[in-house]
Amino acid sequence: MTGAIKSEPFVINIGPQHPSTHGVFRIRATVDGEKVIDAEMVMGYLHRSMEKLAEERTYTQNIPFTDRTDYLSSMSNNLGYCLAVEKLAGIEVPARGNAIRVIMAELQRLASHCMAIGAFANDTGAWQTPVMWAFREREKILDIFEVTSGARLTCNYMRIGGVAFDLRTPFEPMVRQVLADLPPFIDEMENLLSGNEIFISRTRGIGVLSPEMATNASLSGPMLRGSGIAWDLRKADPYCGYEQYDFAIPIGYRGDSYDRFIVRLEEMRQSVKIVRQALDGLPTGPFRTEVPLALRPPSGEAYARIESPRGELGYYLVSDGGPSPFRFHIRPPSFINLSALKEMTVGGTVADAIVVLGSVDLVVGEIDR
Amino acid sequence: MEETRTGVAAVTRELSGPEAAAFAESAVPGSVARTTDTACYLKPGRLVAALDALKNSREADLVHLTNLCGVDFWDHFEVVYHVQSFDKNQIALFKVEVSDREKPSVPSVVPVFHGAWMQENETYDLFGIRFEGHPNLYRILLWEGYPGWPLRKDFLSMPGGLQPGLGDFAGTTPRSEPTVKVVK
Amino acid sequence: MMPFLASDKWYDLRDLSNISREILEGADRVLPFGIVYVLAALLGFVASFLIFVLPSQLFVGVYGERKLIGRIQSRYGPNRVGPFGLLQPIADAIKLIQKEALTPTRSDRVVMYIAPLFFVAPAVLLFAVIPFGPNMIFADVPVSLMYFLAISSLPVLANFMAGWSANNKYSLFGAIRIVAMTISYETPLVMSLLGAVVIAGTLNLQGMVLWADEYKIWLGFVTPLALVIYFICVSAELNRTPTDIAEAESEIVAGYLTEYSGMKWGLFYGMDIGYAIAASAFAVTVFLGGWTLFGLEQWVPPWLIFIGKTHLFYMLFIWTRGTLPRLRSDQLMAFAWKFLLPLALFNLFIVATERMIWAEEGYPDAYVYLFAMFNILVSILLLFFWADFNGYKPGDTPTRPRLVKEPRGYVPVEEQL
Amino acid sequence: MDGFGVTFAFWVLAAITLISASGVMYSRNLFHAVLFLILTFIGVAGFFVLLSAEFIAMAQVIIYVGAIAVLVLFAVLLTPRASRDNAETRMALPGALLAVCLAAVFLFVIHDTGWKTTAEPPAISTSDLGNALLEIWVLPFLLASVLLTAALIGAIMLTRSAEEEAEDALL
Repeated sequence: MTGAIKSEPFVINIGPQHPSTHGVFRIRATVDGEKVIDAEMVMGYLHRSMEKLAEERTYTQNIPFTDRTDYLSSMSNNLGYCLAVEKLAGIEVPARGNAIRVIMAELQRLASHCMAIGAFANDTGAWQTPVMWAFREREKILDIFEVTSGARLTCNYMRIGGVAFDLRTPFEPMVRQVLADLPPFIDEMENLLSGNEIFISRTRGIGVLSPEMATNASLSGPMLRGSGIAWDLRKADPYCGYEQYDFAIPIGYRGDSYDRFIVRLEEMRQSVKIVRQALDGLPTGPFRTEVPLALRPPSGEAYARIESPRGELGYYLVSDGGPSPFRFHIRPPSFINLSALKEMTVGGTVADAIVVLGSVDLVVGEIDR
Repeated sequence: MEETRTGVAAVTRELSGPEAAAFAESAVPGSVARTTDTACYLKPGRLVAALDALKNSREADLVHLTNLCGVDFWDHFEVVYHVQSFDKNQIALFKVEVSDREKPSVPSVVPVFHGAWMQENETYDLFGIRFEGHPNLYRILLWEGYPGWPLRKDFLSMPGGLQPGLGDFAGTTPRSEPTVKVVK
Repeated sequence: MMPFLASDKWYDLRDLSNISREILEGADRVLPFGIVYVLAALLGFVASFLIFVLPSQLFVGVYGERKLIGRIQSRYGPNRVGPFGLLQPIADAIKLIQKEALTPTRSDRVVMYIAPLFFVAPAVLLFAVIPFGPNMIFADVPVSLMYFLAISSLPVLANFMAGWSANNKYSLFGAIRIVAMTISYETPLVMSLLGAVVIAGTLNLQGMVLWADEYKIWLGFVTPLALVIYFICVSAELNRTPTDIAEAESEIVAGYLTEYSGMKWGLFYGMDIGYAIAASAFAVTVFLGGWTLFGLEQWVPPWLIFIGKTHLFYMLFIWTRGTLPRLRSDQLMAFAWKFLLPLALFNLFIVATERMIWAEEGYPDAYVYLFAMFNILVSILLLFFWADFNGYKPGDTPTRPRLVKEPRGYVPVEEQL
Repeated sequence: MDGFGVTFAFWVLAAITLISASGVMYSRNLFHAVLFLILTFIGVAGFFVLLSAEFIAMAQVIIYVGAIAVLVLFAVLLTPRASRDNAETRMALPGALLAVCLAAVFLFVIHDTGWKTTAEPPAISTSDLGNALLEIWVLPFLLASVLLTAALIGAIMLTRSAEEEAEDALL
C-alpha cells in the first residue's frame, strides 16, 4: 500500500505551565498524532541576568547568587564558584575545610539525586509514591543543611578559602543517621522501579544517546555517563581532595533514559561511600583561610569546574584586579545538557518526550540563570 | 605526574598557550594568531578548521567542547572555547578576538561541536556576537526585539561616572534608574 | 428458593427486600395504579445509590483512597477536617460546589455542559442489576451481564464529548486516547467474561451468584485467568493508574478534563470512583461469589458481605495506583491486542472444552473442583509462557550500572570490567 | 404487558428516536450529528426492550453505541474539515429518492405481512437464540464471521505505512 493515511501535524505547547516541565520551561512540539516530529525549546522565563549582576558585586557578595542558579544543589554551586575564585587568587583551603566541602557537596548530590529520580519516576507515571519516598530522605539531608548553615535550600555555606562556619554539634549523628537510612532506601527504589517491567518498558530505549552524540553535544554528568563514557571530574580532575576517597564511576550501557536513571541511583551509593570516608577521616584544624572581605584577585582568568549533580559545573572568571569580577560566566550543566533534547525527543511520542525531559534532570533556575 | 593504569593523567592537564598553539599549528598551519601563557588565540577564518582538526587528531583528541562564552573588553570581544579530551585527560583554552563592535561576527563551530548550539545562542543573545553558519541563531533567553545586549560593558550607562566593574562598593553611591542604551 | 432465610419479617435486617416490599405493598393499597412503580424506582435508587454508592464513593473512594495512598507514600493523608479527617470528602465537595465552573470561549458550550450529566447517568443505571442479597436486586433482567456491559460502554462517549468540546489540544489527546483504549480493552474484557458465562451457564448476575453458592466455589477460582484479565481490562477502562493514559497528569496535563473546573469536574471525578465501585461490585458478583461467603450469609446480612467484598476489591485498584508507573498509549494498545486477547481466547477455549466434558458427565460437583485446580495451574503456566514468548525477559535488563575506577573515554559495552 | 405504562413508553421512545434522527440530518455540526445518532440508537434499543427482546436491546447498545458510534466519532475527529461542517451536499436529491423508495418498500412489507397476535408474549430465551445461531443458521453465522475477519484484515492492510511494511519484510 502506498497511500498510507496522512494526518495534519499540529503544534502543542508542553509548558511553560505543565506538570512535567519542572518549572517554567517550554517545549513547542510539532506532533503528528502522538509522534513528535519537531521539538523547539523555549526558555528564559526565569532569566535574571545573574552574570551581569555579578559584575556589580564583590567576589564574596556573589556567593548567594550561585545558590539561586541551581536551587536544588546550592552547595555544589557555592563550591564551584569558590573554587574558581580560589584558583584566580591562588588561595589554599585548609584540610578540614576541604573535607567539610566534600561532605556537603556529596550530601547535596544525594539530595539532588533524590529529587531527580523521584521526579523522573513521577514523569513515567508512578503516581507520587517514589517522589514521596525520595522527599522523605531528602528532608533529612536538608535538616543537616539547616543545622549547619541555617538554611535548607539556598545554603550560602561555602566561603572563599573554606566554609562559613565550623560544623555544629548534632552534625555527625545526623549524618550517620542519613548514611544508615540511605542504602535501604536506594535498594527500595531499585526494587520499586529498576525491576518494574512497566518502568523498564517506558524508559528502556527511550531517548538513546550514542557516546559520539553525547560527546559532541557537550553533555556532562549522568547524561554522559549513561552513554557509557567514564568521565567524572571528581576522578579526572580531583578538587577538594577527592583523590583521597575510594569510589567508582557508574556508567550505563546504551545511553537511554533507563541507564541515566540507574547511573543516578548508583551515584547515590557511591556518594554515601564518600561521605562515610570523609566523615571518618575528618581532620581537625582551621576550616577557613582568612581572606579579605573585598578580595582583589590579580588580573587574569580562571576556569574552575566541579562535578555537580547535573554534570560539569564550570565558573569562568575574568578579573581586572578590581573588587568585582570583570566577567562572571557560569557553565550550567542542565542548560547544555538540553543540547541533545531535540535529537532525543524527535521520533518518539509525547509521553516519551516527557520521560526524556525527566531523565535530563533539568533545573530551570540554572537554565535561565 | 602520577600515571595510572590506563595511562591517563590523574589530574587534568591544562595545556598552556604555547602547547595548544603547537597542536593547532600542526593540525592547521597558520591558524594561530598569537599565544599567551594560558590561551591560544586562533584566527577567526581558521577557527572551525582548526577545532575540527584538533577534534580528529590522535594526540590532541579535543573532542568535548566544555565551555563557550564571550567576554567584553570594552574595545574588543573575545570568544572563549574550553575544549577537552577524555582519553588524554587534558583541556585546552582557545580564544578568538573580535574587534568589530558594530557587527561582531565569528564563524560558528556548531558543524564541529553540536554542543555549541545552545552556548552560541546564549552568547549571541547576551553579547550580540553573530555566529556565522549557526543553523538557528535566535535570542534564547531574552525575547526577540529586546533592546541591546545585556552583557556588553556599555549596556548600562550609570550617572556619576560609575563604570561597571565596581570602582566603589555597590550601594554606597546613590543610584538613579539605569537607562537602557540601544546598541545597534 | 431461599430456604436459609430465618424469616420474611420487615425487621429482619439480613434481607432488606422485606422492608421495601412492606413499604411498596402498603403504598400500593393507598396509591392509585402506577404510582407505585415510580416509588419503587425511587426506592431502588435511594437504596442502591444513595445508601451504598455515595457513601462508598465519599468514604472509601475519596477518603479511603487518599488515606491508603498516603500510607503507601509514607505520609498521613487527610487528617484535619473532622475526626481523623473523615469530613475531608465533604469539605472537598463543598469547595468544588462553590468554585466557578469555567467554560472556555471557543468551546462547544452545550456539549461541554451535557458531558458531565451524560457521564453520571450510566453510573446510576449500572447499580440497577447488581444483586446485593438473595432478594435484593432492583431490576432482575435475564441478561443482566449484557446490560452491565452495555451501560458501561456509555461513559466513554461522555469522556469523548468532554474532550472534544473543550477545544483544547490536551483534551483532544485525552479523548482520542480514551476512545482508542476503550475499544481495545472492551474486546478482551468481554472475552474473559464469556469464559465465566460459559461455566455458569447464565447471563444473569444473580444466577452466577447462585451458581457459586450451589457449588461452593467462586467462579474466580474456576476461571482465574478471566479474573486477571478482567481486572487489568477494567482498570484500563476506568482510567486507573497503571493505565490512566487518558488523563495522564505528567503527559497531557489532565486529558479530557483539562478545561473542566468546579463541580463539573467534580462530577467526573466522583463518578470515576462510582464506576470503579461498580466495576468492583460486578467483579465480586461474577467472580468472587457475590453476597455469599460459604454459609456465613445465614448469620451476617448478605448485603454487608457484599459491600465488604466490594470495598476490599476496590483496595486493589488503590494499591496498583500507589505502586505502578504508567504505560505508554501504544504499549497499552499492544498489551490489549497482543497479550490479553490471545490469553482471553485461550481461556475461553479451555473453559468451553471443560464445559463440554462436564455436560457429557452430567454435571457432577467434583468436576468443578478438578477444573479449578487444573485451570489455576494452567493459568500460571500460560501467563509465564505467554509473557516469555512476548519478550518478557527480566534478566536481560541490568539493574546496576557498570562501575569503573579510572576516568577515561567511552567504555564499550562488550568490555569486561 | 399492555397498559398505560407501555403505551406511554412507546410514544416517548418514538418521539426521542424520531427527533434525534431528524437531528442527525439537520445538525450543521458533524459531531452533534453523531451524538444525535447515538441517541437514535438508544431509542431503538428501548423499542427492543418494549418488545421483550432484552438480549437484542443490549447487543444494540453494546455494538451500535459502544463500538460503532465511537468509531464514527473517531472518524469525525480524524477528518479535520468535516469535523466542523456538515455542509450542504449534492446528494440531497438522490438521498430523498432513496428514502422514498425505502419507505415504499417498508410500507409494502408492513401491509403485506399477516400480523398474528397471541395472548401471551412468546417465550424466546437467550439460549434459544444461541441454539438457533449455532445449529440451524450456523453457515450464515460463520460466513458473516469470515466476512468480518476479512474486513478487519483489509482495514489493517489499508492503514499500514510503508515503514511498517519494510519492518515486516525483514522478519
